[in-house]
Amino acid sequence: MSLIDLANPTRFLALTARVLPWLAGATVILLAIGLYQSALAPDDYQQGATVKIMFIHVPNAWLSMFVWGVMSIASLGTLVWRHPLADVAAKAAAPIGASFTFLALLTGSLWGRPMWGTYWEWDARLTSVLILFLMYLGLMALWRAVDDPSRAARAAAVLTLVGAINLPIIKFSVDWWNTLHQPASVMRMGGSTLDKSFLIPLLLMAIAFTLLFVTLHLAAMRNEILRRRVRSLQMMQASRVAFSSEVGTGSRQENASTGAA
Amino acid sequence: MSLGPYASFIVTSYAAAALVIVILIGWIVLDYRNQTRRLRELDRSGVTRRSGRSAMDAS
Amino acid sequence: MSGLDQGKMQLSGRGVACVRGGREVFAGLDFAAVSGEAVAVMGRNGSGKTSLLRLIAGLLIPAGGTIVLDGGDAEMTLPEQCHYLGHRDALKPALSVEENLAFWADFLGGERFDAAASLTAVGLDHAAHLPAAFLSAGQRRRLSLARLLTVRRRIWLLDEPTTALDVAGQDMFGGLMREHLARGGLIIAATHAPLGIESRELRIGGAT
Amino acid sequence: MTALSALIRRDIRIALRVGGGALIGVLFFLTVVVLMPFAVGPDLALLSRLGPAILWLGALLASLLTLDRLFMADHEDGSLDLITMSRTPLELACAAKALAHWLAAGLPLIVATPVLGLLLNLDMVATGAVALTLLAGTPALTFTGMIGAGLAVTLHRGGLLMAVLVLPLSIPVLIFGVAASQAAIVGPMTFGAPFSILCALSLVSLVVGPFAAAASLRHGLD
Repeated sequence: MSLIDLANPTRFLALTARVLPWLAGATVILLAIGLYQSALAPDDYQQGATVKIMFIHVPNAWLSMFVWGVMSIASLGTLVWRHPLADVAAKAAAPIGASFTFLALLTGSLWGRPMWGTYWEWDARLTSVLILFLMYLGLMALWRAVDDPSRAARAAAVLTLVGAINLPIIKFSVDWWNTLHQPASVMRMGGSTLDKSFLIPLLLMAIAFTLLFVTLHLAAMRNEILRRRVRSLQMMQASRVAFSSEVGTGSRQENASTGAA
Repeated sequence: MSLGPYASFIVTSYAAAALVIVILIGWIVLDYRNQTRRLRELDRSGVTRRSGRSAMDAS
Repeated sequence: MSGLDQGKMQLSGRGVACVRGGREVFAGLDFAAVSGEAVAVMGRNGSGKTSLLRLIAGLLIPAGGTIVLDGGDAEMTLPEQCHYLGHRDALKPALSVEENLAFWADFLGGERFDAAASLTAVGLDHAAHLPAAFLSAGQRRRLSLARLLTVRRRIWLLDEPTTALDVAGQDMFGGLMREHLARGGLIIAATHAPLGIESRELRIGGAT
Repeated sequence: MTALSALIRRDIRIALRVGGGALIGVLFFLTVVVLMPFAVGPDLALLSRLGPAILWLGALLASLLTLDRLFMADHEDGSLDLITMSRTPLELACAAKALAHWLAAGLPLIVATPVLGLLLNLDMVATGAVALTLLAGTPALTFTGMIGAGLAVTLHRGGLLMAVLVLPLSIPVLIFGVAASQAAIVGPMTFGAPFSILCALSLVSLVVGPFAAAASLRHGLD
C-alpha cells in the first residue's frame, strides 16, 4: 500500500475493511498471551503481587504519550499538507488517547494505594499524566465546540503541536516542583532495572495495547469519515430541497434525478 | 496464583481496564452502525454523492 | 380563542414618538390598520421603520403617544397577540429544523397548527431532520415563516420579510400573506421593496 | 407550563450538543482544582485542610464564568425578543433558563466533586459535606449570576465585566458554603447552622434573581 492509496478516503475505507479483522485478531491473540505471561510472572520482592498492576499501567502510560505523538504527526499533516485524512486521524485519536490516559491514572492510583495509603499522591509521574489527561479533555472539548470540522481541525492541530512542545517542559517543571517538596518518589518504574521475568510480559502487553490502539484508531477513523460523509450529504440535501421547492414540485423523484446529474 | 493482601486492587485495575476498553469498543461499534444507518437513509431519500472523492472536501 | 377568526379589529397609534440613543427618530406619528389589511411602512434608512415595529411589539417603550388594539382578545396584551419577524431568525443552529419549530410552537403557545404542514408550505419539509446550521439564509427565513403558520396570531409584524428570499420564495410568501389577510389577519411590514400584495402605504420620516 | 418545560428542554439540548458548553464548565473546575496544588505544594495534610475551600472556589468560578452567555446567545439571534413578547412572564422564562443552565452545567460540577475530593485527599465525610453544600449552594450562584448575565445583555458586554459585577454578590454563598463544609469536617460549629443559612441564601436568590434579570433585560431592550 502506497501513501497515495491511503490518502484517498474511499480507498482508505476499503483498506480498513480488509485490514481491521486481522488487526483485531492479532490484538486478541497478543493480549491473551500477554495476560497469560503476566499471570505467570513472579511477585516482586518489595511490592508483592501488586506489581501485576504494572503490566497494565505501563502500557497505558506509554500509549497516553504515544497517542499524543500520533496526533502531533497528524496535526503536521493538517497544517502542512492540509489533508482531510490527517484531520480525521487527529480527531479519532483524541478520545481513545484520553481513555488510555484515564486508565493510566486509575491503575497508577490503585497501584500507589498500598504504598502511599491514599489513592492519590501528587507524585511527579502521576501528576504529569493528570495534566496530559486534562489536555486530552481540552482537545476533545475544542473538537466539540466548533461545528465546521475543517476549521476545528486547524485549531486542534495548533493546540496539539503546542501541547507536544509544552509537554516536556511541563514534565520537567512538575518533576522540579515535586522534588522541591518531597525528595523521594516511592514508585519504582525504571525499565532497565527490571528483571527479565517482568520485562517479557510487560513488552508483550505494551505491544498488545499498541495494536489495540491501532485497531480502535482505524475503526474510529472510519466512523469519522462516514460522519463527514453524512454531514456533507445532509448539506447537499438541504440545498437540494430549496431548489426543488422553488421549482414548485418538491417531489422526491425530482430530487433523485437532479442528484444523479 | 495468589495475589496477596492487595488482591482487590489488582482485580479492580484489570476490571477497570477491561471495562473502559469495552466501553470504547462499544462506542465505536455503535457509532459505526449509526453512521451507516444515516448514510443508508440519505441514500434512500435520493441524495447521492457526486463522487467518492469529494465527500470530505465538501465540508 | 373562539372570537379569533371573526370580528373586526383595529390597531391604531396616535401621536407616537420614538427616541433612541437620545435622538428623536420620529414624533407625532398617527397610523391605523384594520383586520384584513396590510400596511407597508416605507421610508429611507434610519427613518424608524424597525423602531415602529418594535414599539408595537412592546420591545421598545414609546417616548410619547399611545398604541391601542380595539377588538382583539381582551385578556391579552398587544405584544402577546403579535408575531414579530425581525432581521434575526431566532433559530438555534444546533437544533434540527423540526426541533426549532416545535420549540417555538410549544413556547409561544395558543392555537397551534400542524408543524409538518407548515414546513411543507414553506418548502422545507424534506429538511425537517437536518440541523438548522445547514440552512442557507433564504431557508432560515422560510423556517421563520413556518413559525408564523404553526402558531396562529392575528397580527404579523414583519421587518423586511422578503430579504434573502428568492423569487419563488417571495411568491410563496405573498400567498401566505394573502391567506392570513383573508382569515381576518393584519399585517404591518417594514419594507423597501414592494410587498407583493395589495397594501396601504405608511410613509414615515419622509419629509425631511 | 409546557412553555417553560419546552424552554428548559431546548436549553439543555443546546448545551449538550456540538458547540454547547455544558461540559466545559466541569473541565474548567477540574483544571482550576488541579492547578491549586502547584501553588500550595503537594503536602497532603495541607491540601486536605484547604480542600473544601479549593473545591468551593473552583465551583464558584466554573459556574459563574459559564453564565455570561446565558442571555447573550438568545439576544444575538433574536430569540430574546420573542421570549419577551410571549405570554410567558419574562421572570418565569428567566428562571427556566437559569434552571436549565444549572441542570446542564451546575449538576455535573457536583458529580465531579468526589473525584476531585480524592485528588485533594479529602475523606468520605468531607467529600460528602462539600458535595452537599455545593448542591445547596450552586443554585444560589446560578441565580445570582443570572443577574450579571442580564446586565451583560443591557451593556452589550460580557466576559470579565460580568465576573467583576457578580463575584462580590457571591461572597455570602462562598462564606457559608465553605463554613458549612468545614463545620462538618473539623467542627467546632454544628453543620446545621451555616448550612441552613446557605439554603436560605439559595431560596432568596431563587426569588430575587429572576426578577432582577428580567428587569435588566426589559430595560436593555432596543
